[in-house]
Parts: sequence; structure tokens; C-alpha cells
Amino acid sequence: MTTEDEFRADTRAWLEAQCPLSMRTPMPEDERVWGGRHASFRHPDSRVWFERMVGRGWTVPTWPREYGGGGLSAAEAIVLKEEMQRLGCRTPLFGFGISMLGPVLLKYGSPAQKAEHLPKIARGEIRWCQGYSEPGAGSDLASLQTKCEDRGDHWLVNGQKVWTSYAHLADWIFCLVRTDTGAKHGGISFLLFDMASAGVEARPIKLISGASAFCETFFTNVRVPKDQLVGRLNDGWTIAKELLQHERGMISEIGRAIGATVPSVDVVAQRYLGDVDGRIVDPVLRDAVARHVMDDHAFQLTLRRAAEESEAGAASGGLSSMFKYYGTEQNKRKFELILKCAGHAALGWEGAGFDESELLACRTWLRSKGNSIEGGTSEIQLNVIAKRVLGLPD
Amino acid sequence: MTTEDEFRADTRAWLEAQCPLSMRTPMPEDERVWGGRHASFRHPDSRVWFERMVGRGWTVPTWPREYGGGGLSAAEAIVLKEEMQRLGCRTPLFGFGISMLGPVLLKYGSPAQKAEHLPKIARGEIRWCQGYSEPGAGSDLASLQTKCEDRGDHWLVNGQKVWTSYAHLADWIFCLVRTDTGAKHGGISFLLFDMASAGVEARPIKLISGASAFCETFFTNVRVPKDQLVGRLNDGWTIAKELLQHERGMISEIGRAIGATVPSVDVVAQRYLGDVDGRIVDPVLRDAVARHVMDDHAFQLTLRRAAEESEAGAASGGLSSMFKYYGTEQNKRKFELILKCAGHAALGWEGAGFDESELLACRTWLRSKGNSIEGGTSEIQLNVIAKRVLGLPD
Amino acid sequence: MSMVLNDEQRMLQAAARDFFTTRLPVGALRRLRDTQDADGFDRAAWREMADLGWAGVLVPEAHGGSDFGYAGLGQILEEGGRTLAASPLVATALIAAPLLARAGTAAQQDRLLGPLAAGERLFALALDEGPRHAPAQTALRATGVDGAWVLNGVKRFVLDGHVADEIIVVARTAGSPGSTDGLSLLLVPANAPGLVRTRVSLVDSRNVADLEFRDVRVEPPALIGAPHTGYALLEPVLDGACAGLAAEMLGSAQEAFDRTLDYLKLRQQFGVAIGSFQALKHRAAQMLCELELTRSAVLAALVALDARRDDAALLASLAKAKACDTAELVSNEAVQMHGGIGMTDAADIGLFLKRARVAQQSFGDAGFHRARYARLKGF
Amino acid sequence: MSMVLNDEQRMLQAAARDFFTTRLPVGALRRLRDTQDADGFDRAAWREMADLGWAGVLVPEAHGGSDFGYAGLGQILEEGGRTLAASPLVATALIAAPLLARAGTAAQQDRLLGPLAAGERLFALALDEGPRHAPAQTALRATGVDGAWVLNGVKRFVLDGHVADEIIVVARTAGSPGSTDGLSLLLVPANAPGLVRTRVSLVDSRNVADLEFRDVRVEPPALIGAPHTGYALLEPVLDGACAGLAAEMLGSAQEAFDRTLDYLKLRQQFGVAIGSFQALKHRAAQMLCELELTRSAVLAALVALDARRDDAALLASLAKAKACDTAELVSNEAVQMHGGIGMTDAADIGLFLKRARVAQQSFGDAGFHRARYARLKGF
Repeated sequence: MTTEDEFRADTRAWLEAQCPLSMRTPMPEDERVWGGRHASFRHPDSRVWFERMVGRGWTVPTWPREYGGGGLSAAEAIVLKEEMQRLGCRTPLFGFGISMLGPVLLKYGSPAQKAEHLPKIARGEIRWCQGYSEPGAGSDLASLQTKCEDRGDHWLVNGQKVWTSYAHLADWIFCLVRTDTGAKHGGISFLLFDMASAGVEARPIKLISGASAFCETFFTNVRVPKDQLVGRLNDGWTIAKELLQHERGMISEIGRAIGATVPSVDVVAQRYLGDVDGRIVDPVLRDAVARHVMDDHAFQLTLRRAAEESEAGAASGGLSSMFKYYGTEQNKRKFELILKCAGHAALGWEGAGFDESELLACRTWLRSKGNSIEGGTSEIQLNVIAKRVLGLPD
Repeated sequence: MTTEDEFRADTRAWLEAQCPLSMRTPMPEDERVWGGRHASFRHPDSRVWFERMVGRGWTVPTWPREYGGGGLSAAEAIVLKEEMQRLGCRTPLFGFGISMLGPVLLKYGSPAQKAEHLPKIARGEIRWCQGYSEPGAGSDLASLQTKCEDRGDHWLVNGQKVWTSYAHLADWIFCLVRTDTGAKHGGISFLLFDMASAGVEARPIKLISGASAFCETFFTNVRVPKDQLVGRLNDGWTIAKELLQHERGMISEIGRAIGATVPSVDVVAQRYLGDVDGRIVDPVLRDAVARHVMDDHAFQLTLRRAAEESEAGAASGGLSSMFKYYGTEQNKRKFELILKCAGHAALGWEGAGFDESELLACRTWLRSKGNSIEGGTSEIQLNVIAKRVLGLPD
Repeated sequence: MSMVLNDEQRMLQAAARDFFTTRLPVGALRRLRDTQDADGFDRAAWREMADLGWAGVLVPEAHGGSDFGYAGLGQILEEGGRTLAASPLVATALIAAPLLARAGTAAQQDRLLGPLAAGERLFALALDEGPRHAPAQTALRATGVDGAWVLNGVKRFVLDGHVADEIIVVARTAGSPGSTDGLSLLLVPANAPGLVRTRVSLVDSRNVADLEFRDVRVEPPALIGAPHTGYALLEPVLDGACAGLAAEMLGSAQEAFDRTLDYLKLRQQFGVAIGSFQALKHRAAQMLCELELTRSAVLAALVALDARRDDAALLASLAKAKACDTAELVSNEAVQMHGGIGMTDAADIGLFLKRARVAQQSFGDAGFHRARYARLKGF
Repeated sequence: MSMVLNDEQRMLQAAARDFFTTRLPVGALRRLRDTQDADGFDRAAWREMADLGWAGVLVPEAHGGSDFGYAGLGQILEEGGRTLAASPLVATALIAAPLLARAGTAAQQDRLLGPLAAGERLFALALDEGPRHAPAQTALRATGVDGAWVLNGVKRFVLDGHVADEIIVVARTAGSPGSTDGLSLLLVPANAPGLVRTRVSLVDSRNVADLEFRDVRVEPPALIGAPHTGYALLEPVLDGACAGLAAEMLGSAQEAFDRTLDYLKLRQQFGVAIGSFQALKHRAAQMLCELELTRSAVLAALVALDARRDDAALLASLAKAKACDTAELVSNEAVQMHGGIGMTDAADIGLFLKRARVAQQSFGDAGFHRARYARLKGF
């Protein structure tokens, strides 16, 4: 038996013994565990499962053991993932700390920063949020203006962030701030601070689709200890760019996940338009539905091809922008088509006259409009494709 | 009886007496009279009609009598036009001399230039062509490079024009040339010369749709007398702009005229797709046909509204670009739809297996692709709309 | 045909713009929504509109109306569309008024047109029974019992259904669903026993209700026109509804476009106004073309309706279809071009998106009207 | 399923690219056209292609074929598409070969597959009878007379119809037009008495002919498969034709796109490369997306055909539909972005436009395949 086989056997045995059966079922969104100072465990078993995984460092399997990680090799981490998928184990802990800040700290953090923050992320003790966009800095993120002044023994932060997801629930924030007004990209730094600091206020944003996890976050004379700046002063853009790439792929996935919560277009069409011998009665909409389903099909095949090419080492670069662009635009088209098929039935806001799937279709239609804005607008993605993939000049 | 009524009565009487009955029928394109040194009159009566109209100066009714015109007021010219339309009289003489060069000479020409050229245009003795575009100067016309050097007693012209319509049939050319390489727009002059000059060569261009009236025209050390420059040296761009505006409207009209020579889309659809109870059998294409016909309908209503607003003095500016853009794009869509309905039947190039209307549909489909390029591309029109109508910044 | 507004229409337009921007701006709809107003419109504002003669635009002067015609009402609706104004204009002034004025009995006209024009009486047309516009599918049945009509069935998404005083019900008195033959129009008082009205909350925060008829009994004078011929009476009124609604949609789309244009000039990214980016410019120019085409179609339809021309039906379908497609295009682009701010409830632009989709579905979407246009054109 | 090419396929692709760019570049088609070549393809080049094993890609090795499968043939067709190469690849190698290899009698296979793979014998499939693809509408009738089949009717736009040595005729032997039941496949020698072949000149300068059958008599061994069941034999072969043609169309569209991209970088106006204008950039990026989706669909279809998977038909329709739409988009944009030069016959780009439309119509356009996809998917 190879070491990997051995690891797989051990892992499987441990998971089978330790993962409660209830934690091997599909997870409703509201049972996700986010950790943090006010951690909640809506499903009682989720705390058990969370604590057992924390104990092995498997909330962050590849992080070093000294920081609360599992110390696994990349290959072992894949085995763990496969075994968890095989059993249907739930992800024990979610958060921007795990997916975004952690990797950055491992790469750019000082030894003290790593020692301070990584174990708390791994153990789900601190929940993080991301402070990037500002009212005046959206597509042009590098024009951000949140001011961070050196006041000798501390930094003084003033300004406003927007679209800070879950800021009202987060304990700490990692944040892009302006430390030099003389340079654009070269005047940005990457700062960490406690959301409980005096002068921090987070207000949830109501979207056209209703309540959201997004916040406006205001900083008024927030005092931040000097050692909470990550990487070099004025070199935050390097970190920001790495994280943006990551975010782009995530949003494209989220778009698809959201889309998946309502029935597929052909099912909606059959429900509202009726069918004869299995064919949607309205031939014009049937053609539109076919076009949409076929584009979805071709898009899924393209995702698979890209993955296979990537494994075979033949991946063409810049494809993440293509996937973000096409996936989000396609998701918007999906809901417009659902509206066309379902008529007034997909235009209900709340209350009587609609079933749950109809109300969800309406809200999700509205929410889908944001997919082509967040994480880099469609226009930005097209710019990126034109430049990086097609080599067209600026 | 007012003077206008009197003029109308006289005009009507003259036309009824002088216009041959055969000249009151719709004119096939090949019976148009273009005049010039090698004038041809395919229909014998067309020469009679042409000569009678020349005699009255009514080939160019508003030009002064001294230049061979009719000396009519604008109001009288409208009466003449109305009376000719009433009787269905053919236009006796066509040409870029009448429609383009004449007005320019009247405004910018020297007395000698007017005396020399205008009567010959009015009498159809000289046929003109227009030398504007160059291989390197299309959308960016002002980057033209055809060199015109002052050699003391003459200009020396070297360079190449392209898209010179009917250059191979024309006697003279009016031409934009570069007289100053130090300034872009301010280094262009407007020059006239004889196409029979040594060093001039015009080669007809074959288009994707077949033979065309367009030429490539080459100038190699062409000597041009000094007095053949119109307006001020290096001030030709002023004249060019005036003419371009004119050309834009004309091409939009030409596009529609070309489109009118093949049956309308719904007729084509019914022929090739069949109909049941009068309905096109393929419901998806029927929807596409309806969309197209409706857009045409709305576009025609818009043209009418613009005309009425213009008469009422309430016209919004910049609409010519909108009409050029929409009309030509719509014409392209029309032929793509015809191809979809007629299948292989609209893809015949020549010979057996197709009727005349099918072969014409194919050629016209190909020719329609040029509509959104000639006279300012669709992209240029959209730029103009964005700037002049919408006020969007550069 | 005239494609320019006459003086009377221009004055109406100016008065309407003034009224809606000051009295019923977008904020008024927002307030109705946020306070969960039971009526869903401002009764005081409606009285003022009636005083201006707008409730009775399509009511003959003899019955107390102002008789400005469809072209006049179109100007008012367009300006109301610019501020997303909620009011009984569509259900009462645009639909019920011409239906009663053309097809009502003398007694019905005497009793109802005066109060209608005065803004004192509200109406609703109960037509569709499913989520998509389909008059021929009417299944609600009115049966003759002891010389009276007894109604049984449901009507859905009835505009102003829960605030109307009188419901004009399209009922099947002969034939079966799928045919426009055999329909009759019946006037049912809102308080008729057996009529249950449930307000329905749509995304545009306007006023619609589902109606259930359980043995609702009305006497013979409730019949509008002859029995079984209701669709012939209704169709020209629906054409008017389409043209009028298209005018409202045009106003909304034009306003959303104008606001977006302002934003493109204002919003700076990468050191320049985003309206200087060519891709956005071209899309804006393309939207302008669609708006202009829609404007022409709407105006032509309104004028044709007033002249009762043969092509009025064709033009009404043209206007509604173009308005639907343009509203969809412009409302989507407006949100996208506003970026993140366009996604927030605090910004108004999303309200235009929401209203657009409901209006698109009312009285037939673009596909419905393309099919109708093709049929009318003989292909 | 593998969505990356294997070594054999990559080698085929490289060999094909080399062959077509050097031996049959776009200029070769232009020459055939301008010299009004009677064959419409280069017989010498075809022999070379056969020597490379390309005529017999779908012929089993036992019959002298190279048996690279659809995925292999797809690479060759795609590269041929890049240079608009005219050859018997589609009619003979893509269509006739698998039809005979799967459904032919042993005698037919012994007689025909060897010469086919050797490039010595050319075939044509005579299927459609009108300008649009519609197998069910087959009306050409084959009647049993004295134990033989007698054919009467017409076939239109038959690819390679006038150069083929053998025509595979789809004939109605039972039922009536509108049904795919009752069709039979018959092998008719090109020189059969009563068969009149007229070459037809299409805009893409390729090879098609109209065929007229007047009492054309063939003996029973001409029948492929059982009588009346021809469509079941034909359908998987048509799927292959669609996937293969889609591969060719993808190659053409990709080449037209690549050439346009080069032009956008080269052509200067207003002092900059026109490829720096954002509106053109965005349109180019959108085309790239469509090309990538098409590429995935084509590859998936070819792989599924080789594996004889259940979803091969679905994927073939997906591939053809996407290829049609992408070909139309890219060919139109290519001409527009080339500006005036794109309108000239001297530039090659117009040839891509012309070929695209004919290929779109062959074996069903995008609408045809969307309807088929929906039916296969059960909606």
C-alpha cells in the first residue's frame, strides 16, 4: 500500500467515524457555519462536526499545523476532498478568512501576523470581511480614496467602502487603503483591523431584489495599530490583484449556483405555456428556450474542456474572464426568458397569488442583474479578453 | 392667378407638350442618361427629352441662367418637381456634376471656374467623378495622402484614390489632395482635373457581389493647371465636409432603393416556407419576419415624422446619421432573413436552377454588406449620434 | 396623417409633465410602496387629475368629458410613465371610458360616464385568467338563470381590481375557451355578493387583484352591448389600451435612458466620464434609435385610433410590440450602465426595470403582438 | 468523455494544416472558380489526400480505410475549412463512407469501400428536393417493377452530384411526403439511363448539382439495408455529416476571425490601430466566446459519434446549430470590420462569408437543429 492509499484509508475511516450522518446531507444555505465571535450553529450537529474538523486542522487542510492547519500536501488535500465528496460531508466552515485572507497572509504576512490571525481563522474564531470597492471606485478600483494616515504610533483611517459582504456580521476587515495620494496603483496598502474599533459603522444595503449581505461601511477616525499593515507600504495593489482573480471565478460560480435554485427554463416553459406531445406549445418561445438550453450546454462543455486542457497543460490564458462574462450574461438571459414564459406569474413580489418558486424566480431575476456588475463588470471582462486573449492594443 | 399658379400652369403645359410619353414611365437603371463625352442614350426618346430640358436649363433648374441653369426660385423649383412627379417625367440627366460638384462651385468656385464648368455640367457635356477615399483613408478620410505639389506653373499630382464611382466612365474628377503634409485637416485642397490627363488610370473594382461602378484610380505625375484648385489652398476640408453630409443621405436612399428591387420579406417567406390559411407555416421564421416588417414600418413612420418635424421647424439634429445607420443595418438584416427563408434558393450565383429574382436576391444580399461601410461606416454613424445627439464626451 | 403634436396636445404634454414631476414624482410611488398603502395610488392626486380633465379624456363632452382623444391621453400617459406614476388612468380613463362611451347602453352612459369623468368612480376590466394575456381563453362563465346572469370563475391580475367600484367582466356566455366568439361584457358592482377580491403584490408595486366569482348574480341591465359579441366591442378598446400603455412605457423608457445618459456623463472611472467609452456610446446610440422608432409607432397608433382608421389595430400592435422590446432593452442597459448603484433599492433606476416587465406582460407581450401584426397583415 | 485531442488527432491536425495551407490554400478555390473548372475540385490534390488516408478515415482498416474516426476526420475538415478547400471529403469520406460501412451489404462494401478509401470512386448523397433541408419531405419515388426499382423525381443541391460515380438516392418506397417512414436508400450509378445531372452554381463556388430521375431503373442489389427503413440508417450518418460540417464551419469561422483580428491590429485610422477602439474590441471578445462554445460543441459531438453514445444526435444538432450561428455572426463581422476592402472580390474575406451561408443551409440550419434538439430533449 502506498502512502497515499494509506492516507486515503485513514481519512475515510476517520470521516466515517466522525462525520455525523446529518452532516452528510445537502446543506441549506442558512445552515452554513461562518464562525466568528457570534458564531451560530443552526443545526446542532454542525457544531460537533465543526469542532472535530477544527481539531484535525481540516477546516484549512493545507495550512501548516503551527497555524491550526492540517499540514497536508496538495495531493493529500485532494484525497481529503474526494473522500468528503464521496461521503457527501458538508464543508465545516465558510468565510473570507479561509478563502481569501489566509492565502494572502501565508504569502505576504509577517511571522507575527501569521501567528496572530491564521489560527483564529482556522478555528473559526474570527469572521472576516473584505473592504475593496468604494462609491467612487468600482470598475476603476485603484482609484480608491479611503485615507490611511501615519500618525506615528497608529494609522488613522477615514473613508467609505461599499459592497462589503457581511460587514455587519464580520469581526475583522481586510481592507485596501490609500497611503499615498501621489501615486495611483503605487499608493495603496493592505490593512487589517477590528470591526469593533471606534468609528466603524456597517449598514446593510437593500438591493432591488430585497435584503442583501452587502453593506456600506464607514470609517471615521479609526485608529489602527501600526503592525496591522500587510506586506510593504504602498504595495497593496499586488495583493489586491491576486485576490480579484480569485473573486472573479467565485462570482461566476455563485451565479450558476443561484441559477440552479430555480427550475430550468424548459420546465418553466412547459408549466406555463403547456405542451402537446411533450412539445412546448408556443413554437417561438420553444425556439428561444432551445437556444438558451443549447448555449448552456455548449458553455458547460466549454468549462469541462478548459478543465481538461488545464490538466493536460494546454490551457489558454484569460479564460476566467470569458467564463465570468458569458456565465453571468447567460444567467441574466435565463431569467428574462423565464419571465417571458411565465408572464405575470414570475412578477410577484410577495404574498398571495404566487407559489414559492414563482416568488423566488422574480427575486432571482432581479438579483441576476448584479452578476454582470459584481466581480468586474461585463465591460471590464470584455476589455480583459480583448487585451489578454486577443492581444488587441489599448 | 398668382405668379406661382401661372408658373405652374405654364410648366405643366410645357411638360405635357414636350415630355415624350415614353419618358413618363418608370426608368430602368440602364436607361439613365449620364451625359459626358461618350454620352449614350439607350432609349432614343431619352435624347429628345434630355435636349429639350437642357434647352430650358431644367437639368439644373435653380442654377443661374448664365451657367446654363433654369434660374428658378426655390419655390418654382418645387413646383417644377411636383409637376414632373405628377406626370411621372423621368429625370433627364444624372451625375455627380449636378448633385455634388455644381453646388460646391456655385459657392466656392472662381468666376472663371463657374463659367468654364457649370454650363458643361448643365448641358451634360462633361461627366464628373469624385476622388475622396484612399486605401489608407477610409473612415479617417482626412488622413488622405494623394500628393499635390506646386511646380510653379502647374500642380503635380501623385497618389491613389479608391471607391471612385464611375471613374472609368467619367471625363473629369473633383478630388481631395494633400497640399500640406504638416497639417492634417488643414493640408487638404480641392482640385479639378481631366481624367484624360497623362498619368491617370482608372480600374473598375470587382466586388463580392460582382462587377461594380467603383474604381481604383491611380495618378502618376499628373500635371494640373494652377487655376483648377477650387476655394483656398489647404481649405478643401470645408468643402469635403459639406459634400459628405450630402453623400450620407444619398446612400441611405440608395440602400432602400436597392432593397426595393426584390420582393418583401413576407412574400419571400410565403413562397419558400408555404402558408396555411395565409399564415407562414414556420412559426419561428414568421415571428422573425414580423419583427423585421414591423421594424421597417416603425422606421418608415420615423422618416415621415422627421420630415414633418422638419417642416414644422422642430427637427432634432443629427438624425441623418441615425437614418443612415438604422436603414443600412435593417437592409442587411432583410437579406439575411431572406436567405433564412429561401435556403439554397437564395444562394445561387448564376445560371441554371434559379429564377432571376433568386439570383438578384443573392447578389443584393452581398451588395447590402457594403451599405454599412460606404458613406461612413455604421461605427462612424454611432460615434456621430453619441456625440452630436446624445452629447456624450469624446 | 400628422406625426407632429398639435397645440392642444403640446399644452397637455406640458401640463402633464409639470403635474407629474411636481405632484407624483418617482418618490411618490416609492412612498406608496414603503407605506404599504392600501389603495396603491394617491386619491387626492387623482381628484386633481380629474379636475384637469384627465379622467375624462376619452369621454364625450356631452357626458362631462374633455374629449382630448387618444393622442391627448397618450401625452399624459407618457409623462406619467416618466415618473412611474400610479393612478387609475389606465383602467378607468384609458379602458373603461371608451368601452362605455362606445358600447354602453344609454342608461349605463348616463349613470356612469359623468362620475367617471369627475374621477368619482373607478373601474376595472376583468379579462385575463392566467399569467399571460389570452382573451380567447376566457373560461369564466355567465349563465342565464331566471332572466339574470350568474357568474362563476376567476380573473387574475386585474388592474385596479381591488379599488374599482365597478368591474367590467369579460364572461363566456357561449362557445368554449379558445375562441373569441361567445364572450359577453357584464358590469358587476365591486360589492356584489359572491365576489372575492384579493390584492396581489407585483414587483412594480402597482395595483392588481385576483377576483373570484362564486355565483355572482347581476340583472340584465348589466350587459354591455349584445350578448356573445363582447370581443368585437372589446378589441378596439384593447387596441387603445395597447397604444396608451405603449405611450406610458415609452415615457418610462425615455426617462430611464435620459437618467442613464446623465449618469454616463457624470460617473468618472479611470479618470474620464464612462460615457466616453466607445462601447457604451454605441449601445447608447442604438438605444436612441429604438426609442425614436418606438415614439413614431406610438404616435401613429394614437392618431389612427382617434381617426378610427382601418390600420389602427395594426399600429396598436406595432406600438405595443416596439414598446415592449425597447422597454426591455433600455431597462436592462440602464441598470447595467449604472453599475453597482443601479442594483440598490435606494436608486430609482431599478423601479423602471420593475415597471417595464409588468407593463410588457399587460395586454400582450411583444411576441403576442408580432403574431397579431402578422395575422392582420395577411402572413 | 475526453475534450482534449489525443496524440493521433493532434498529428492529423498538424498534417492537415500543413497540407491545406500549402497544397489547397484559399487561392486554390479562387482558381477553380475563375477558371470555371468543370470538376470544381482538384483531382490531383484529392489523390494526395487519399494517399494520406483521408478518403477512408471512416472506412474500417479491413476495407482499406485508415479508421481514424469522426474526431480524426473533424480535424481534417476543420483545417480544410480554414482554407475553404473544395474536395470530395464531405460527400465521399464523411457521408458515403460511414453509410456504406454501417448499412451496406457485404457485396456493396466489397465492391465500393476499397475504391472509396483509395480516392478512386466518388459518391454523392441525393437527399433534399427543395431549397431547405427536409428529409421527411422526400417525394422522389422508387417503385418496384418486375423485381427492379424504378426511380422518378428530382433531387436538388446534391453535393458533388455532377462528379460522383455513384449516387446514394433517398427514395420514397412507401408512405407519403411529410413522414420519415417509408424511405429507402438506393445506389444509382451516375451513368444510369434516365438520370440527368445539371451542375448548379452556388455563391460559394463549390460543387452541387440538380438531378432529375426519369424512369431510372436499378436492380435489387442497389438497395442499401432493408426497404422502407432508410431513414433509420441515414439519421446517424446525417448526424456525422452535421458534426463534420460543423467542424469545417468552425475552421472557416476561426480563420475569418483570425484574419479579422490581424486586420484590426494592422489597419490604422485616426492615428491608431482600429483594434484599439473599444466597440470593436468588445465585439471581437464576444465572437471569441461564441467560437469557443462552438469548438466545445463540435468536439463533443465528434467524440460522441465515435463512441456511438446515446447523446450523439443531440450533440450533433448542438454542434451544427452553434456552428451556423457563429458562422453567420463572424462572417458578417469579418466583412464589416474589414471595411471597404472586405467588399472587394480581391480580398479573401468575402469568400468566407459566401461559404458560410451555403454551409449553414446544408443539412439543416440553426432553426432546424434547435427544433430537433428540443424534440430530443423532450420539450
